[in-house]
Amino acid sequence: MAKLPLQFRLNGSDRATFVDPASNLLDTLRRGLGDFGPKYGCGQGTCGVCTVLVDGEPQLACLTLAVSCEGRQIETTSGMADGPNLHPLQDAFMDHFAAQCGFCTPGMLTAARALLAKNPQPSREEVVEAISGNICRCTGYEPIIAAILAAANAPGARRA
Amino acid sequence: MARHEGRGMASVNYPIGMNLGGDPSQALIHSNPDGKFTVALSAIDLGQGMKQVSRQIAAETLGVPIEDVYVDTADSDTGPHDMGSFASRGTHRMGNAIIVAAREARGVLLEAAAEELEVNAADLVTDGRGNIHVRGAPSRSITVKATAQAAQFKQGKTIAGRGIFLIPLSAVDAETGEMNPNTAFAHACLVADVCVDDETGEVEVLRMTSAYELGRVINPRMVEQQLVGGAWMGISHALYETPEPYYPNPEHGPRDFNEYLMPGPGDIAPYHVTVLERPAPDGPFGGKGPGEMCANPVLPAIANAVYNAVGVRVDELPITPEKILRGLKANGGVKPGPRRGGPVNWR
Amino acid sequence: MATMEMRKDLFADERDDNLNVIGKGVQRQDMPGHVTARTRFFDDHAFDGMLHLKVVRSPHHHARIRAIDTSAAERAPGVKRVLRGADVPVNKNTLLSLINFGKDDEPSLAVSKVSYKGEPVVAILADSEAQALAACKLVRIDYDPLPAVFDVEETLKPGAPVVNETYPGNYFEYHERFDHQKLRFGDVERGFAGADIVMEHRYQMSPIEHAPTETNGSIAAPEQNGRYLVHSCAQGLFFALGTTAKIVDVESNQLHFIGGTVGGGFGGKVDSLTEPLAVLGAMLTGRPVRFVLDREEEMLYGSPRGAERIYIKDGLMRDGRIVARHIRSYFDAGAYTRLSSYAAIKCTAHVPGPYWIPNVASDIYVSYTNRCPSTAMRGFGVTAVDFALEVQMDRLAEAANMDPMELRILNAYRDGDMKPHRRAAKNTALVECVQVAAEKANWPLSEQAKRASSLIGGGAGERSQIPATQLDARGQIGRPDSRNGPVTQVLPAGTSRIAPSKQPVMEGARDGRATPTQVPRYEPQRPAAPPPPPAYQPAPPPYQPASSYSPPPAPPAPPPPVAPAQPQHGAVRFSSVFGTRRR
Amino acid sequence: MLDLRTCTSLSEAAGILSGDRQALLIGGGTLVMRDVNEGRLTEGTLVRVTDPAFRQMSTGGARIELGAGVTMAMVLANRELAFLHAAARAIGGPAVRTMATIGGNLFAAAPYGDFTVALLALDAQVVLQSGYGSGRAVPLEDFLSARERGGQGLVTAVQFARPQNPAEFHFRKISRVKPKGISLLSIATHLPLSGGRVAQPRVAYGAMAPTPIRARGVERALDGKPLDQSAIQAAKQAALEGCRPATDAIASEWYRREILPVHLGRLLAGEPR
Repeated sequence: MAKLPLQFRLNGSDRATFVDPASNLLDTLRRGLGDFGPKYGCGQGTCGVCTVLVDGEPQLACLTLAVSCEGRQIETTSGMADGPNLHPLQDAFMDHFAAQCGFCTPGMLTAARALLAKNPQPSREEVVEAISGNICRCTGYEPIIAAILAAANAPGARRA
Repeated sequence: MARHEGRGMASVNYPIGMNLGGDPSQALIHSNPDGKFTVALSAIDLGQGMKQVSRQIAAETLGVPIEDVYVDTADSDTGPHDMGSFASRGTHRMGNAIIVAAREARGVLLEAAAEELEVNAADLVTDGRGNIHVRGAPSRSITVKATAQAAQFKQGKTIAGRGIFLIPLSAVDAETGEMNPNTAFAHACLVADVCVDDETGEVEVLRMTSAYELGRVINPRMVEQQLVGGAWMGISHALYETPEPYYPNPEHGPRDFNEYLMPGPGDIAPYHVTVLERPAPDGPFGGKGPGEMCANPVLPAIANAVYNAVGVRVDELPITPEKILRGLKANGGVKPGPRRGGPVNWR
Repeated sequence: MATMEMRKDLFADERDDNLNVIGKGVQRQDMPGHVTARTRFFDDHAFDGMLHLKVVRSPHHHARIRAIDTSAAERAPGVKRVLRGADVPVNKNTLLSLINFGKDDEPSLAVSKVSYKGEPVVAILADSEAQALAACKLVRIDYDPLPAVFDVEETLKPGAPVVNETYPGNYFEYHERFDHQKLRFGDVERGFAGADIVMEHRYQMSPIEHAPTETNGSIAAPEQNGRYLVHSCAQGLFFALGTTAKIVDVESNQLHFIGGTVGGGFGGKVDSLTEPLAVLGAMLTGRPVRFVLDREEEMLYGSPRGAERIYIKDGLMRDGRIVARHIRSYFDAGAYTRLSSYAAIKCTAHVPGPYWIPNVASDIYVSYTNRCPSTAMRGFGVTAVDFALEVQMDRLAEAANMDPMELRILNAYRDGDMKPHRRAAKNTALVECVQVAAEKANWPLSEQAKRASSLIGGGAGERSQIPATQLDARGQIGRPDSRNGPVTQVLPAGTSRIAPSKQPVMEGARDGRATPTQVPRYEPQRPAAPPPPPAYQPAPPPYQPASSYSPPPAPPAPPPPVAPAQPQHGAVRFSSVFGTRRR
Repeated sequence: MLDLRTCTSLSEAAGILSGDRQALLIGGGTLVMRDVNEGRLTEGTLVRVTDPAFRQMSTGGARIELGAGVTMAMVLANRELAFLHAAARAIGGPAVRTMATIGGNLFAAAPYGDFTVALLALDAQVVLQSGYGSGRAVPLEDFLSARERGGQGLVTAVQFARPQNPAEFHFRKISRVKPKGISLLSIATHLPLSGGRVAQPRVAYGAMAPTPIRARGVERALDGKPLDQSAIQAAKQAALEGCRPATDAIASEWYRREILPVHLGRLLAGEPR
């Protein structure tokens, strides 16, 4: 089966690659383009560790047909910091010790980023809803929720 | 519909390190010419914080700032042998090995500084901020960086250390079970407040209150991570989880995180932990290891709280709503136990 | 909603809190990598020409393999190699063979029979995951289903299907003598006879999956000089290296394992589930090989925390004292041993929980059943028995008409108490934990319970003694009829058969001193200038001593006695603890 | 290996699907890509539709039409569909909702398919297109009962009447895990009141049978009655009519049967779950 050409913007840069027709976005990002930020956790859409933003909306890269991303804007945690300056969510995750093994962290940050972009002052309930598709097996979620609530009050939190 | 509150408790201890010993850990530490230290290990960080625990123990023992220590783990070409991260052995076993290695490196460091300052090494102390000075005379000092440079380029000394920690393997007696199992134990007591729906059998954990004795706390933020995350796992084990929902019938196993039940971020119970520190005589700075035990008291405390709430004993984990509902039907309804105490003393 | 406080006042005289960075909530070394997604896990490595390995698993719980036909799979697009059991150099292993514990009983790829649903039979290596998955469907395996057994007690009965031919009785063999591990301390039967109340209950824990967000996996790649690089998620790097070296039959220095950064483990990454086949694949193809379990495999075949069935029989006095406890427990190992044999020992050492009881016995079995082999998990050997013990304690409190907290304090072990495995307790703190939890939960305690201490009353009188103990020869290997045998011998009070543990070995320090707590001291007088902030300044820690207690002034604690120098330099050798190892 | 066809028109897609038994429509990907990732789907053609009509929403009038490619997130962003927000929010987490489509939900096996339960209680019609012909509307209930047989053509849209009083429409999903868990069961009720009495009620369940089903016994028990204690009691009595719940990893058949009347009663009485 011939591979298909694919171009999109990844974290602000134009990228191009070739994919198998049924390839998912996760494999394309990780093994095609070398962005190891999104993780493989299930391939089923049940864990959220591959969450990325597609045109600003959260999507699960493992269930996203790669070719459906032609011409679109993909953002991952790898591109979240502005040079050496961390995103307020990244700062808040550090301050609140909101990561242990760190495997769910990229997906959590992306889910939180999608929330704050639309809802800069979320309630606790809204934060809980925003991360409800993301599994964390280490922290019991509490420090993650606290970090997102704290980041919402920090300047620059809406920075996409 | 009726919801019934109940309260239960449990107290436990937990052994630290592989049960019979025989589980060595090694550490190698060396300085670069600028007085920055690398700790080479084969320990594993699964999220429990092995790298940072190792870094703090090394920095404390070396007497240098934490930023001047980097833990490099795990590469079998550079990191010496370690049994691994399990059995609550990381902090205890590896921590001790790091202390031994760091003491050796510190010894060379102080000798090199003594040579530069023309004093006796025994009279030198570190200030933990990158300086070495004569005891009681902070002005007669040299930086760790200058010392390391002198050691490397002038004196020809290796500021390095090696360490192993091993509790020798014990045998077990076949007939009595006599053995030398563990040298350190951590302790805990936990109170769970629950609410049980008598029509659906659903349990809501309202709050939990606990006290943990963990020996010396190496890093309180990381202890909090373990205890809070572990309590969540305890609730999960108590009420939700199993890959064989109808054990020992092996059918209907879950295939994903939708079918494998665990509490979501909307199921979190407020939790208060008090930490006690009774140092372990052979632990690194008295440290034990909170990683494994933090789920254990939650399971029976919740089971006992469910019994206190509605009078149903569920002796088979997990305590599913179905098992409670079947128990209520068998009992002919709710049989609440005595009220225990008042509102908790924390917010 | 989660808060933590430190009670620095308790045991303050046993600690020197004048430390520089120990006890400080400084930022984790790995946190900046985690929040920037720069942390590299085993799968975050790119290799050119990497092959993907998938295994064909048994659809049966128990079946004889009559024939395996891989010809169609070998011809499928992208397939570079198909592995069968015969390709594995040492196709039988048990994890703890590295410490001489137990017999090799588990193949990497099943050859003549499968003993659990999901057991790997054939491995496919292909250019892409999709091609490997497609080729798996082309493998034809002819099975002859066998009767299966799933219950930990049924499997021990005569006539049960043999799950694991290495252990034909369906139990792990202890000391080449018994079908279980014994603990005997005092005389439980006399204890029960003298008790006011005797009660026995059955408890059970179903299996539990570790469910780390990162599934098990590894990447193996040919390195220079005939070596193989392995990116591994193992919880024990050298454990995985040693296991792999044995199975693929290479010297350990031909393997270069890199790991140490793992996306959650909880015990589920000690089994070396993927490394041996990944390395074998790399050896046979000369290409990098990636073998990662998918989530369904991880959930169903990634080895769970094993189930346990526990019977506890207690003798209780009306005043709340427990005078005898007997525990009979069955670990569900699944089809192969893995680490269950060790859990039973750990469980035996844990009996009877953190309490002093004058008469204690336990019989801990490891049963083989036709399910996925179980392994270690957070609290291994203890979690289930703690559940059983503490629910039983709740029942005892009710039977004695006593508050559950008071019952715990009354029976709690204290410094100096003799444990059933015949070692004295030290450094205990159960009483204080109960007191503090009760206070914070506003659970009233009697004045007597509030005054209790782990430092007081332990080891008094008989509490420090090894009692006369009844022995038996019940449960001999191959003789289920002997499970109800008589007492064979009474061991006199004070008898000890196992040499006390040697001091820890801490070879390496230049002065040869084994003094772990002798650490550098800091000048008590600190300069006025504040220290420079650490690279990552954490939020102000919320830890304050409880306000209701004013911590006593902290006198500088005297340094602990210096242990004599240990002359051991690598003289320690592993020896067989139990049973034999037949390779 | 799998091939991919991208179709710019619905009729092109419908034509491929009716001409090729190995062709399969991929919508949001939440069902199909999982089968690809796990190796259940290794041969055939994935058909992808980029026709804007597939994602069209007509929500202003009394008759609502939603393209089969409309996502749960699109429903949640539409204020005119507020009465469906509880059902849309019941599907996955935010990332799944960006992807999951109404059309895909019609094919989700129990215990999934909660949005379809809401549509069933709204008496929705499914617009199907076979080959290159024009679409035909069939009742959702008929579509679901024929679902297992397959071959009904391409689902292009769903249609339903807006409830005259959105407050008379309720959806509730019962999960073990909060806020996102799969269904123990779900219930949707549309109970129009006329002169203080329930008139032509529609009640539907999820996870109480292999597909979402209507609760005809409950509908009969409530029809023409004031929504009072005795009607609710009668509804609970009739709650299990037609139910064939499965035992699965979440709950046993016994448990689902036990709690369905409880949760139905609570919903009807306006009590929290």
